[in-house]
Amino acid sequence: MHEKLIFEHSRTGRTATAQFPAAEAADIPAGLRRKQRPLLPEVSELQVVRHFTRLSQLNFSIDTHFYPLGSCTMKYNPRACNALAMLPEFLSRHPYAPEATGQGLLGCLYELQEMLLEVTGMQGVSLTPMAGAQGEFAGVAMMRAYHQSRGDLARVEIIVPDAAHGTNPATATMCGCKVVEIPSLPNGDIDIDALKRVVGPATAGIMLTNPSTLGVFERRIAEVAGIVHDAGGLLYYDGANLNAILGKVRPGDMGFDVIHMNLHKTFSTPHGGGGPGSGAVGVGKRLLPFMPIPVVGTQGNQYRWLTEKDLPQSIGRLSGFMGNAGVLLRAYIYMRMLGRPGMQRVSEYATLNANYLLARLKAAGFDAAYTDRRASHEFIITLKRQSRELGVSAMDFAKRLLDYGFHAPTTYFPLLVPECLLIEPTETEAKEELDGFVDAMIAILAEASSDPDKLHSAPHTLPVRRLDDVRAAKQLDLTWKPAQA
Amino acid sequence: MHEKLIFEHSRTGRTATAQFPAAEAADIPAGLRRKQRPLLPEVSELQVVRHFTRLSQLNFSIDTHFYPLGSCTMKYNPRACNALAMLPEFLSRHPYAPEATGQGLLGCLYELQEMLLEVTGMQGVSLTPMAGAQGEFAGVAMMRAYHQSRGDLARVEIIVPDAAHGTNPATATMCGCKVVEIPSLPNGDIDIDALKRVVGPATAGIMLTNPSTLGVFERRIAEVAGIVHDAGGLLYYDGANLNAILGKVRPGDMGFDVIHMNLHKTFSTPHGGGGPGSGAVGVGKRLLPFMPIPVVGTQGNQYRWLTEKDLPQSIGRLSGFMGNAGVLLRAYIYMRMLGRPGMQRVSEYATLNANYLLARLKAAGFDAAYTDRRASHEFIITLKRQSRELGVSAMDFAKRLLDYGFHAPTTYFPLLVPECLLIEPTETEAKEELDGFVDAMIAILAEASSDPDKLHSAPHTLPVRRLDDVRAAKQLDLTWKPAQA
Amino acid sequence: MPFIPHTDADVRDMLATIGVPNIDALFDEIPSSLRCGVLACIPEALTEMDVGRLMQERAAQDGRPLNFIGAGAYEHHIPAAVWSIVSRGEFYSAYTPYQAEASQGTLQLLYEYQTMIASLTGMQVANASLYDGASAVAEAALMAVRAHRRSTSARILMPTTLNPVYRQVTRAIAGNQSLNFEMLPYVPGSGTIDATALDKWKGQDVTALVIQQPNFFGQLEDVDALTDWAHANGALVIAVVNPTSLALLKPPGEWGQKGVDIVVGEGQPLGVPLAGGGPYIGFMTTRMEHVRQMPGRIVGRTLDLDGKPGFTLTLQAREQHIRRSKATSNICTNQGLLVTAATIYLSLVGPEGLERVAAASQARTRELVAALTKVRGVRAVFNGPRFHEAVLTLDRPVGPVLEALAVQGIVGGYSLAEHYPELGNALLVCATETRNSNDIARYAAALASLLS
Amino acid sequence: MPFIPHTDADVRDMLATIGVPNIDALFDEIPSSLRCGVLACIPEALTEMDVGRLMQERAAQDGRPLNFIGAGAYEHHIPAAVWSIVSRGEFYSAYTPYQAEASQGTLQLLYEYQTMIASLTGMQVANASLYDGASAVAEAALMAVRAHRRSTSARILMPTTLNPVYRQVTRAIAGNQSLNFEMLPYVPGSGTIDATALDKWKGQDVTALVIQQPNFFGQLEDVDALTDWAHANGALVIAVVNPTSLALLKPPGEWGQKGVDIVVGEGQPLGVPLAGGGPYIGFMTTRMEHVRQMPGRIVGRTLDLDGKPGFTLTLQAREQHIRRSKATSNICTNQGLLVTAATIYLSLVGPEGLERVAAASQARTRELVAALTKVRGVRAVFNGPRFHEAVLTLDRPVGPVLEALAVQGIVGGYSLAEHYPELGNALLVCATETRNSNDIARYAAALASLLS
Ligand SMILES: Cc1ncc(COP(=O)(O)O)c(C=O)c1O
Ligand SMILES: Cc1ncc(COP(=O)(O)O)c(C=O)c1O
Repeated sequence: MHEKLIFEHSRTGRTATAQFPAAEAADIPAGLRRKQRPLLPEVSELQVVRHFTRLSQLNFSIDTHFYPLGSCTMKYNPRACNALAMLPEFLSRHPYAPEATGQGLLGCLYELQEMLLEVTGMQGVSLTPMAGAQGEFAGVAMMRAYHQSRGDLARVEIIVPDAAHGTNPATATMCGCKVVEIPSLPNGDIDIDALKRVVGPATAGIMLTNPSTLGVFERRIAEVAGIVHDAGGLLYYDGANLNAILGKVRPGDMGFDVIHMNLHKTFSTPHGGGGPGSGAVGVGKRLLPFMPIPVVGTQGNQYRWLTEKDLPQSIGRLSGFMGNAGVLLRAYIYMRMLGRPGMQRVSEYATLNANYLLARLKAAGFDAAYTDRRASHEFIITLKRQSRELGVSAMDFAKRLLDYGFHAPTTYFPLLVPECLLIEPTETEAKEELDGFVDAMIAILAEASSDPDKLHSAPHTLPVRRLDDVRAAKQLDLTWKPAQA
Repeated sequence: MHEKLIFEHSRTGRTATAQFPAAEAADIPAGLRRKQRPLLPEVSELQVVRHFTRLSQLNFSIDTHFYPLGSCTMKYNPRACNALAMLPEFLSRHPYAPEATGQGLLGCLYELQEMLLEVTGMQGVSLTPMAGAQGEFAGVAMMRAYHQSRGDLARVEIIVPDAAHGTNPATATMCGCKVVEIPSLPNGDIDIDALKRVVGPATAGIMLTNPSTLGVFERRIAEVAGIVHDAGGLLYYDGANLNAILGKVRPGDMGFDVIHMNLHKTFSTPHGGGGPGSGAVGVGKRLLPFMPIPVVGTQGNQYRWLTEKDLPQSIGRLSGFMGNAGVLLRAYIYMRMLGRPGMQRVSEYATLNANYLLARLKAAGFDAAYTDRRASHEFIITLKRQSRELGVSAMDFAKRLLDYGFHAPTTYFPLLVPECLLIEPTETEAKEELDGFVDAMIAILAEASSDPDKLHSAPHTLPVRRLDDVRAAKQLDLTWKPAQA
Repeated sequence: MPFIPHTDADVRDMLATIGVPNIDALFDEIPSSLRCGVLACIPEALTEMDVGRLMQERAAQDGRPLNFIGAGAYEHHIPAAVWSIVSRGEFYSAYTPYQAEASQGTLQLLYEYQTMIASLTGMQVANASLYDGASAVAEAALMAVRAHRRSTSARILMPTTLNPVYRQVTRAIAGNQSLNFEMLPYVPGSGTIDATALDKWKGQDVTALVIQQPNFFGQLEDVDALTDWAHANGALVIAVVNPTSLALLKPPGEWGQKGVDIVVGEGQPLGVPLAGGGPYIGFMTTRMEHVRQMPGRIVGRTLDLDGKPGFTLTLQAREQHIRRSKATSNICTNQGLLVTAATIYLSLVGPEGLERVAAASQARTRELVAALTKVRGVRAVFNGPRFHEAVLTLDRPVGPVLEALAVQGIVGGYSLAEHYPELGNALLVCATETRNSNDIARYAAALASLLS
Repeated sequence: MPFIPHTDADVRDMLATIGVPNIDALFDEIPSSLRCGVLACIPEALTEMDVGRLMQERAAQDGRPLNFIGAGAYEHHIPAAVWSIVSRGEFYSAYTPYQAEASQGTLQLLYEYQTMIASLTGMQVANASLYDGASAVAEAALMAVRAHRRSTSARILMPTTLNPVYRQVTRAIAGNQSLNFEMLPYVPGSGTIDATALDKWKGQDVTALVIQQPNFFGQLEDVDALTDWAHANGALVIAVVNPTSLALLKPPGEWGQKGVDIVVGEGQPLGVPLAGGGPYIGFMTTRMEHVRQMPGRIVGRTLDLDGKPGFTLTLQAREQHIRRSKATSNICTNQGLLVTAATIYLSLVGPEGLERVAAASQARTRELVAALTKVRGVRAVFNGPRFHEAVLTLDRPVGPVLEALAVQGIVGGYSLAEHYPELGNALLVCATETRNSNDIARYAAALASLLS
């Protein structure tokens, strides 16, 4: 199926008049007026509906396909969360409307803060960051603010394991810090000796993901915490993998000073083709004064926003209003439906699914990157051997999986494992779905021997064959231009 | 794409527990209790969402494809109609809740009655019939009741042109009447002489569609009306084709005594994969006392339901409550968005599209069934010649059109035109879409010469190839049965 | 122009291709004497925004009172997933799957629905829907007359415990074909069919007996004995059932020795909102031997040219578009979209969920009856087992009490004054799983203060 | 289990395959000293039905007051088609289109969005979104520092007519990288940038000048002169714009002689509901020469193996997952779903519709100002052209008046007391096309009675 560009459906003078008000005179000085209309399509309402409905059908999504994209927690997004977060009263609320008219919404957010405190074991939560990366930013900025508030101005180094997600080092830079990378051991744990070598008076802190992005739990986490704290640094927890440990172990209890959570992962708000997300941050005692604002507080029996007046040392505001409120509502609703035992079940079944899938793939002849380790909620397969022996890459496997009706796992991340697939099935997938995925992997492995070209040229059954990324970057075509008449 | 049956996703003990209350004791005597659970799938919420989302993608629909199904008026269904008819207050209203709590809804329905009166030129409207066929039933039943109320008990014959939709004769039978069929002339008009021959003291009435299902306007309608009325019969208007004449000519003005309207056609409520519909009926003075109940009336400044007490001669109730209220709301909203000039535009552009498409197809070498006639909002192409010369049928064309991304027109109806396609583009399709359809027809005609098997075995690109209808009827498989263990 | 895509240039080109000077010329076959003028009573067009405000205002007028009526339409929880999928354009804006290959989504779903509803009722085959529960009873009566070859009386026994509106609708629809409807009284104490009254028809030609379970009063009938009586007497049995109740109650296919012959009912409780009375779903199931007498669409599984399974409309020779005046019914458009909702609903709740919904509804009604009958002047009318509805009487006329409750935002029940005057100030009340203890307490308190 | 499909049999089989006795064994690498107990503060699970009631109650608490605030978030009509398509699972539940071939729907839509937003702002290229308008200004400041190779001062001139929260956010985000923000005052009479104040930086190294049009007060700046001043002074220009206004106002790409260098803004007015503050859309466009300095995802059109056109993420070497600590930004997840809404919105209204929305909004605000300034004690503060926002002053403190209005269901405006104390009892009000004359009259009447 091919769908034209919406501009190709456009005809001069075509309008969807039910959708805008009658003509009215505008009062703009000539010099400030627009002369030429923008390049927006002139199409009918049916054309819009048909075009975007057809486009939507070109996507893989959780609602249509198994989507084991590692580090992204592509679990079922309950429809109730969307429906209830879109109740008209919530949708029509202006963020600056008086707090008295928003007690319902504020109450939900306050309770969400409380629940996140409980699952993380932290002392304070701010919901305002708009995605994981902004949560990271808030976290590192708070660490800096902490050191600066103590006059400890030399602490500008952020230690980051080599397996870390790209946002970690990028965030450190955005906060004006220097990134110090440390390696991982062959068993997936942090190289403690290397850590010891790099900590010191310049250490602002360390950013860790635990379970790490290698899909294994950092067993010596207490030791790591001790080393960093002893050196005067702080511990940052990248909460992208919270799904693995929900209700089992809490970052606060592991010694972390600050954490961001991807509510769009663990708490199942939509991924929306790229977003929105929410990167709520939790902090320990030391960072409480620095939380980004606004935060929901109480006064008497009313909820209200805490602002710079309440938190004068805050790192400030990160968004125009108060972050992605609608996403927060969805997370709140999800958590209320899971409830106490439901929290634990998330990590239990996510871990069960991952370990089962790993066991089956190993039995089928695939190589785990970390053989003797438990998988967390995700795990890594390396196709290094197949690549060497059969000349097929992890990318070839990924593309061929699409033909079998499965979204590909994350490829080529973490960067330190060659030809890797990072596979995260999540707890909401049924055993049969996992078995089907294993069957596909086995079939593709057979094809890799018998007919490797089938892999190289995959996918074969999608709207387009493999796309030329090099051409895309060299012959930049980033906007459509009308044909010259 | 193939999607398993939902039962094949089922596993004993699997549940979607967010969706039902906690266990509670039921109090049922043993003899009245169910022993074995019904065969409902045991699946997760994600499996349900994924299954039905995937199923939906296997459909052609207005929202995804041009759908020129003749006699069905597959026009754009504005999304606002759905959204606003589903406001929570409307959805949660119990039909027996006191009228005082339903003035908003009743007001809409009352105004809808008024608007339908205006566009039909009738004297009274009842909204209660739940589809066109039930509207027909109401109409014929009223005609019978009228004759009976006058003691004119011999009038049991309903005259129906041979081109009539199957529901017309079927309805007459359901009303206990006898069907008398009259032929059409080669130019598509009714055979007036034949009509004169059959009318008489047994004539209850005639059921007409105008423009007829042959896609042409019955020009001698006034004469037809005169003949039937003079014979003591009544005139029934099948309003399926109201889209053709909206705001141009009114059935009441043409002399009809009763009309049903398919609100799901002319007034664009959804077709829903087969329904729901709404077959509101309008009546002239003579049939006013017989309207099916309930009807919305006023009392002071309140709206209320008129029932048997108000209309003691009513043919009675046709539904458990008051018909398809939600469909009626959608029609109301649509009519309010069209407004006065919008009504006329419907018929103008529907007719323009049909005549344009007809002109282009004729130019491309296709045969119109009624060559020298204007198309109404639809028209008939006959492939009799191609069938004889090339051995391809109208069905082959229809199936091959699916491969080109167009839903097929209505095939083999009306029954009297051999190898026919009844084509109704509707006013909401753009010229390019019509041109694309013509291009496909031309391409298929070329294939019919060069490669007729391509047509015989079409479709080729859909989830299934051509299905064996004979097998379906002979080896009945109407419900899924679990494999015997 | 709202919803019309034509540009001026399009119109010019199209008119030129047709060879007419303007659009009006396309209407030249309509005698000019018949052409109508402006439709003065149609208001000016509103934008979507304005019609949106209008509808919001209308909706606000009606509000969302707390509802305690059932009487044939039941307020159950509808999972959010149901209508978010039902509203997908591919379901919403498709039509009857005449082109099977382009409609496999709808067709497979209907096949799944037929399987579920057949199993729920304990029968072998189901159709793809009728209009609603009431009209389905009429269709069942007509079908029984066709199916029962040995009966010539066209006599249908209808108990007064059958929903009175269903009785009216059945008369209005099937009455035109000279069916004879005879009434069967109920026992005042139990509110169930008076079995002794059946003696009157013993040995006579009766075409069919209709049994509603739970009956209109919410009471449970002795369906086994009634079914066996009918069969022994050579009559068919038409069961009218609430689909939710079938999670707990014996399915009609197992009533008596042989099970019933035709089952119909209102499918609304399965994921369809109350919506002021419709659109709902009429369902119908039967034994395989009667399948050719069924009205309505039926979907079958078959194979394609490659031998792959697929779905198609089948047994169309029963239908009006083929058989015309000899069709089993005139039904064409049915309630497809609502069937989509019901199928998704049943898949979400599954067998366990439906059971729990049914049990919770029964329990809530028990609680409601207990709370309301504590109010002075209120008492329960019938003994014996019931499902999730009950008849109460008040010590004064029901109408004004219901109106006073409505002012307080409570829809307190359905007055039986019109259809059952012999019951006095009777009121049919219902609570499903959606009513909680607070709701019930609120109703009881309001009623107590009104009756005090 | 809610959302978890595992049956007991599944769990047994899976544990056997893994070779562990129970699920808990899978957590054996977590030191037992770290394992936590029950999460006592998490309430028990609610069913969807119960959480539904809870949320309805919360929503009812908040109601739907009549809104007259803009201040960065605008209440426009959102066609019903927008969110019915946005909520489709294929858009809602997909993620960043890493596998281009399986994400052509999202990718083509983003390419269409980039085209629309670039054209609307008069620039050459756009990214696929940033978080919101405020953070987009911060990203623009950082980008300007990277893009302006000849400037070493990292000095950004920010007018006080720029949204004060945008200024705060920009400091909070970009401040960590040692940017210097210097303030530019406004002229008290016109509420626009004081051009004479620019003399202070004449000839100095200024990296960029930020200009908001319409500015925070709703007033129109002299963008041509300001842009030309900046360029003449060797500075880049960052425009902050309201996308609706661009249907009427000269696009930043045409400001002054050369057009601006970077454009950012809040995309919320394009089909995104107010929703209590988010999620919204940060948009950014620039000239082609700066494309490699842009933060965020960018989609490009390319060819597949068969030479067929298709879409893919491109220029990824700018991004964190490739460039890590040297990336243009740390942004990863963006506001994709909202961009979907904006693209559908812009397609529905088209160029003519957007113009009408803008003109109607301006007219309604004109009407609002006229009506409110008729109230004794209310006057407009600034002269000169404005778009759809205006600053008024009252004869008494604004806070209590707003609270009193809220009690009557009116959200009367945004108090400027905190950010612009020099304006006295000042209030920023706004009316879009969604406010009609009745609404305005209702507000004016309420205000009149409060101030009387
Ligand atoms: C480990 C890890 N850290 C951080 C992030 C960044 O989160 P976000 O994409 O919400 O900014 C991600 C998400 O992709 C992640 O997987
Ligand atoms: C001419 C004509 N009459 C009657 C009908 C019956 O209408 P419905 O399908 O709503 O019962 C139709 C619809 O298919 C029709 O096309």
